[in-house]
Amino acid sequence: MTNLLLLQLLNGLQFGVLLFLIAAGLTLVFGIMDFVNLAHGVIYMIGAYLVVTFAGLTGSYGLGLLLTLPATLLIGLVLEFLIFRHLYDRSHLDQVLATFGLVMVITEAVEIIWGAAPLTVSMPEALSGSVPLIGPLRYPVFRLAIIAAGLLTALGLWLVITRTRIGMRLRAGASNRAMLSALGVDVRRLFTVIFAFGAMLAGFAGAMVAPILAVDTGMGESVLILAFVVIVIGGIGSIKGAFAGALLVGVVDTVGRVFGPILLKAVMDPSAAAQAGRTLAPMLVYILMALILAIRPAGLFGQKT
Amino acid sequence: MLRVEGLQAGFGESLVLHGIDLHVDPGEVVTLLGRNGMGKTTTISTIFGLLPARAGRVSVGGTDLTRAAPHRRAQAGLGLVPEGRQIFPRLDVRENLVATARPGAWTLDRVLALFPRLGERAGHMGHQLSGGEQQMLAIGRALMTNPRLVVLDEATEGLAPLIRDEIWACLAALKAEGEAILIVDKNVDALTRLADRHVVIEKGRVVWTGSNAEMAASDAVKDRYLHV
Amino acid sequence: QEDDTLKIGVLLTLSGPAAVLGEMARDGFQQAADEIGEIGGMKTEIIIVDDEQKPDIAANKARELVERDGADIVVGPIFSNIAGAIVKPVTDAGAIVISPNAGPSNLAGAECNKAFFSVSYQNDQNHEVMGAYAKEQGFKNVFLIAPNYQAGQDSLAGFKHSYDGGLAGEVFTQLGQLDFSAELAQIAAAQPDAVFAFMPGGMGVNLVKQYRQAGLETIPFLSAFTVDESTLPAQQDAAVGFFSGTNWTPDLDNEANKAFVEGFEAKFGKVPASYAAHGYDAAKLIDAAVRAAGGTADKDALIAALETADFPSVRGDFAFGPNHFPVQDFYLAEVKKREDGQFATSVVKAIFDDYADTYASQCQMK
Amino acid sequence: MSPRLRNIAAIVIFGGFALLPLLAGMLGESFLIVIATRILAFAIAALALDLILGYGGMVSFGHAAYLGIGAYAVAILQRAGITDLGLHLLAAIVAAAPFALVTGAISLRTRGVYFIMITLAFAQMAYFFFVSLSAYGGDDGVTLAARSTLLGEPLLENDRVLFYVTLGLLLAIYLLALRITQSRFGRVLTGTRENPVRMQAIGYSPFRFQLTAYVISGCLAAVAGVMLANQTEFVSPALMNWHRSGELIVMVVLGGIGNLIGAVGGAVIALLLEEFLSRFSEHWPLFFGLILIGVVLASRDGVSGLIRRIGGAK
Amino acid sequence: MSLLEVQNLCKSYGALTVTDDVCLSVEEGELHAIIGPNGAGKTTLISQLSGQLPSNSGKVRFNGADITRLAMPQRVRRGLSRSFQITSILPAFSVLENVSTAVQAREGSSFRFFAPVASETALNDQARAALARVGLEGRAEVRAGSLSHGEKRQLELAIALATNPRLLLLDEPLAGTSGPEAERLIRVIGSLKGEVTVLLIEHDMDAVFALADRISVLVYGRLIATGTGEAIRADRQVRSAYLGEDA
Ligand SMILES: Nc1ncnc2c1ncn2[C@@H]1O[C@H](COP(=O)(O)OP(=O)(O)OP(=O)(O)O)[C@@H](O)[C@H]1O
Ligand SMILES: Nc1ncnc2c1ncn2[C@@H]1O[C@H](COP(=O)(O)OP(=O)(O)OP(=O)(O)O)[C@@H](O)[C@H]1O
Ligand SMILES: [Mg+2]
Ligand SMILES: [Mg+2]
Repeated sequence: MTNLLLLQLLNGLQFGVLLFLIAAGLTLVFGIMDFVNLAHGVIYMIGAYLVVTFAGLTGSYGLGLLLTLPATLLIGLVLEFLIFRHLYDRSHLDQVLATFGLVMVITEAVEIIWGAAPLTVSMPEALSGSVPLIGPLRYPVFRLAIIAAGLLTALGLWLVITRTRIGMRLRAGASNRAMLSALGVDVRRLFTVIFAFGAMLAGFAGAMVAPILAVDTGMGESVLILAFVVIVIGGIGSIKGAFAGALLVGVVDTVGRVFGPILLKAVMDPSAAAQAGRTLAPMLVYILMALILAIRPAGLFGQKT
Repeated sequence: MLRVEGLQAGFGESLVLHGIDLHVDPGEVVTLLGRNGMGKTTTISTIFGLLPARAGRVSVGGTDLTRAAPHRRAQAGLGLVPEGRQIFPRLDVRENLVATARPGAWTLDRVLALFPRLGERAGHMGHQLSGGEQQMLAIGRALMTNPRLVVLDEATEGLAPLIRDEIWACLAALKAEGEAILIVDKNVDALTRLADRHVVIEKGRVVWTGSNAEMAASDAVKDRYLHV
Repeated sequence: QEDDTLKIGVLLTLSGPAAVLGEMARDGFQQAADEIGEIGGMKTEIIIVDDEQKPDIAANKARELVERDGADIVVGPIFSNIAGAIVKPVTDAGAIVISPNAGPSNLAGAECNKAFFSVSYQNDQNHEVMGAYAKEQGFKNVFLIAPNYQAGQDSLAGFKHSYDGGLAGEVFTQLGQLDFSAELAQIAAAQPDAVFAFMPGGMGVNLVKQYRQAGLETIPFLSAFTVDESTLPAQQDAAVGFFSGTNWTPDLDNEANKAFVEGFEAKFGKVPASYAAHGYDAAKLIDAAVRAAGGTADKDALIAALETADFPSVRGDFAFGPNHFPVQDFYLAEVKKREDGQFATSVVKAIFDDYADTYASQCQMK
Repeated sequence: MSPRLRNIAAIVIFGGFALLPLLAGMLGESFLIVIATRILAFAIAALALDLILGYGGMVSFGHAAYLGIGAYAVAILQRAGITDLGLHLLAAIVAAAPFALVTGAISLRTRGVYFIMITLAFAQMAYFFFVSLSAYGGDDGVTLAARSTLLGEPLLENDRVLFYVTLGLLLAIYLLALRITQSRFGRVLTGTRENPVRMQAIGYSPFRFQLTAYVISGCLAAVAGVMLANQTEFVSPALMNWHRSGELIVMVVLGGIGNLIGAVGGAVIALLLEEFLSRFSEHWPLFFGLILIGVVLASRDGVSGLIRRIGGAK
Repeated sequence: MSLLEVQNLCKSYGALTVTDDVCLSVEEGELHAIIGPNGAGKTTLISQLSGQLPSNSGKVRFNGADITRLAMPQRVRRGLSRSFQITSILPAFSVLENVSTAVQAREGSSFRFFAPVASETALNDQARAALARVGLEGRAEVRAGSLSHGEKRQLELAIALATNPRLLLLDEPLAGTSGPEAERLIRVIGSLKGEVTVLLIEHDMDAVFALADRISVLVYGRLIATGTGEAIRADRQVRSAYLGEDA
């Protein structure tokens, strides 16, 4: 039982890191540049599709990943140039409308290009086994790699945002673009670069999860809401918050759906507990978010401005 | 240094500036005077490219920048202390100062020496500062871009008398170092001590311009346009 | 409405992640239609519509097909909840529904409808196949897993209907869940004799890949709608050796099936799934029935002709029960890698012979 | 939008709808009425959303929940043998109000994107509740035995009657909402959107006003749910999927926020586009998306903004 | 009994104590000024008095009643209003609507859903009167967000006046106004004497000495002196902390 709990905690951690990987780019663009980008999810999806294609062409997942990064960066640049740059000083709702449209366009385009059937890419040999943990329980190596990638991304982002001048300028530009440019910063270029970088992060996340998840046209959308939940729980604009939020969601979701019914059984009869558990399980994440926001209206690490 | 010719600008349908001409020579201190709502801030916004010019020309050091992006103008040597402070609320005090700094005589240490109060608040977020502290921060931030011409729009608003005196002293020192200054302020007395020339605008037009001496001599000007 | 034209509306999910199922059914139907030419010897007009997998939109599109476009027959849908939304408006308006996949229990039982035919199965049947297989193997503790929605609950009920051994666990996951590591850890801890999963679409791809990555492949994986030709291109090697309960596989040995599978693979470059087989059968069924009814789209005559189901099904034996659901054989199938490198399900053995669903007795056809 | 332009737009839209059955009759396209009824029902929901979104600055990403509550009110009452439309509407409102009151009271502790997400959370809870409601088909939903009755008669079975009843409701709700936004209450609501601290500093407690508006909006959206259930004759949780909530926001923003008639127009345009494009191409979302992007890039205020610009008015 | 009595009021942010054990009383009818260096805690004090910020400890009594726990709107309804140092208006409303919204707040129920408010002449007349008082009558129909900075400052005062307070807390009302406008506002504030009690924060010393009956000096969160203008001007501590020697 404790073994299982430990393992589930590890699973929760891993799922949380996975969510963070996806939410990282979103925090960057939304939390810090103050731009609501619903298309983040589809760029993540493109990353997954591209790695499938590139891995197929090169015969190696690693090479595929290396090609996917610049490709999604490029896609980010193009989208920024064509659409996003015209929307930075618009209301959030305008951004929602435009990026909602973009989601439709990209999803449909992906379906036209790659077809509707889910695709797959096999993971690199070296990372495909599993390591023994405790008792009969084992843990897949690739998931350890995801945890590592997520932690590195978190650390890197946190350093960039809080410790570099680029990070400062970004945060400054989010609240007052005009002032920042009047002080001599080329805000447009800054935003372009960061936006493309955010797209690359999304693409990276997509490429990283492609070996363990189905690559299909629904993958971006299902993850987008979760990613938003994560950054809202953590507090918008805080990398630390996004990280904490992701882990919290990962653990609560994973551990809660396994141990929740067990706990419920302690307080009600088994069939009612099973029913209640089934009803509550999908709500868990939302209940968590509602609770946190009810108590801390600006998320865990958010600041009220 | 800065030359503005026939500048027109406005918001939406309404034209606020109807052709402003002014210039600031290197090392010169020029004031922009006028009552509330006459277009001083609008003039400054247009000089910085934050508002598009509908007609006229803005040039810095001989280069025409009328159509240039704001950051190009700042890089050409303009530094802004905007009306209403506009510090970056989500950056702390130190970050506010260094985020846009450019190398030169003004360093973080020098600004903190000028405003010790900021040093005491160095780790605080911009939005946590008191009104006056924000004002100091806005001035310090502009200085740290090491401009050749500082433009101050009501930079002493909300400052305690002691600090205000320090600012005047500091501006005098800047002037002595050969820095050019364009300034909007309501303390006409202090301005007359500092400035070389004055430009008075009314309803978006320059209605009077003259040297400090001419201004001092002409009570009529003060009376008519400034009610001092 | 001109009487010499047969209008067939095809209402399937053609967008979103589940589009692959709709496309399969559409392609199968289209293939048969192309082979036949004039269906039932009548001038044929086929109108293909996307239901977006949204019941209310589907209801509108269905009415549009019948009331505006004058469809005599609507072939569709894929999903049961959409069947719930469209059957009443379509049949009220005087047209016939032929489902290439959805077979909800209410339409098989209490709410059976003269103008509704299922050419596929009743939803529970594939699960019952696996239950029966588990029982036959003498499994003592099976771990059940399905998404938490109506079809998921029905599937586990279906499995338990024919399985009477113990359960190592029964888990309902979230609809659209991505990561199954928590459930896989439970399975690893429980060490069951076998796992039974109902995990359609992308969820199934995730489960199967992660199942193998977690090193659980030594535990037999029984399933329905989880490993089939719509998901295998994504699951590939991960699914090889996994079992599935089904009424059809591409290698079913009969003439009609051979012709269908070869034709399909040649035309679309992929292995057909059962949705395609049902779509194909639907067209053949309509063709035979219209001919039998004497080349008219007259509703009553057509229903009578449909009931006889006198057409060469890719499943060999095929007949309708009194509730207009098929009576057919069911098989245990296993995923294999074919010699040409494609992945497909393959019959291991028959489990049920001429099997009718359990709801038929509740049907009082009016 | 200037009052004059708004009135013109309202007359064009409502007049157009009123004449639609005539036109449909002439074209022999009686099916148009069915589509139009659906559009009208969504327009009611969009209007309800605009009341709090455009005027109160409260972006609810959970309004589909109220559609669902309204629709399920019909399904549940019908099964209990109550078929009257009036009672269905009443039940929808009575059910929506406490849900809005409780979730609104909690949600209003937050602002901005946090508000968006917490309303989504509550809507998702409602969604999953109905998904697990096996008695009403769970995820599969239920088919209605018949449409609601009016004055004890099955008048709504006639598509035209249903259409005109829905149109009447929309018009009534539009006029009601218009009055609300121009009233004392509306002014406080709008003021709070602009600057809540300032409103408190002149003596208002914004919370009560925002919550009242939120409840009103929820109830109106539930009315839309009742009409939608009648139009489709089918009720399922899919109606309250977060996608729907998003589509409602899209309708409002597309039409232009904060002028009510924009929301109605947005619903009309979005649904017509979908209807038209999907007939013209299987890849219609591609074109739909491009049009949305185009509108945003061309105008700051959705289609209202475009019209204003073309009309040259202020 | 004083109109406002402040007892041992404290506010701190973490380790930073911003107002420290402040005791102060304001008499009915007087114009009481608070001066002090930047960051002394003046705005914070006003926010505590108006109920915008909760206090860590201490008491506020207004008109005999303890209002320490009341929220801002309730205090306003009892007659305690404030203006903001950093302009706070309703930018999308017209200037007139800004002020008449404030009139509406004290005029009774705002839960009226049907009657169009724009045509309530009683509200508009009172609003126009307040605008006329600060000299903005000519700008009544302009969108408040498009006023110049100085004009917004005038509007800020008009809104506060329109709530018809017994005690008005003014946070740097003159900041940003110049020349004739400033003179006018000084006159307006002076004319309030006898009508409304005023607690004024201002860095414009000419105005403070011209207007105030009594002056309190706040330095680093502590009140170091209270007295008449002359006494304060003479106070050595005040001169070195705030005024400078040549004041
Ligand atoms: N954003 C805006 N939109 C529309 N009109 C504006 C806007 N900002 C300023 N104005 C108008 O432009 C005119 C000039 O304003 P400006 O801010 O330049 O005046 P100013 O001289 O700086 O006054 P002050 O001393 O009060 O700061 C004013 O009439 C004002 O109403
Ligand atoms: N939210 C906060 N968090 C931390 N410190 C704060 C916060 N708000 C204010 N402070 C600090 O409290 C001190 C007092 O601020 P306050 O605004 O009351 O000063 P003030 O006396 O009004 O100054 P000024 O004359 O410059 O307006 C300042 O040093 C400020 O940095
Ligand atoms: Mg100005
Ligand atoms: Mg202050």
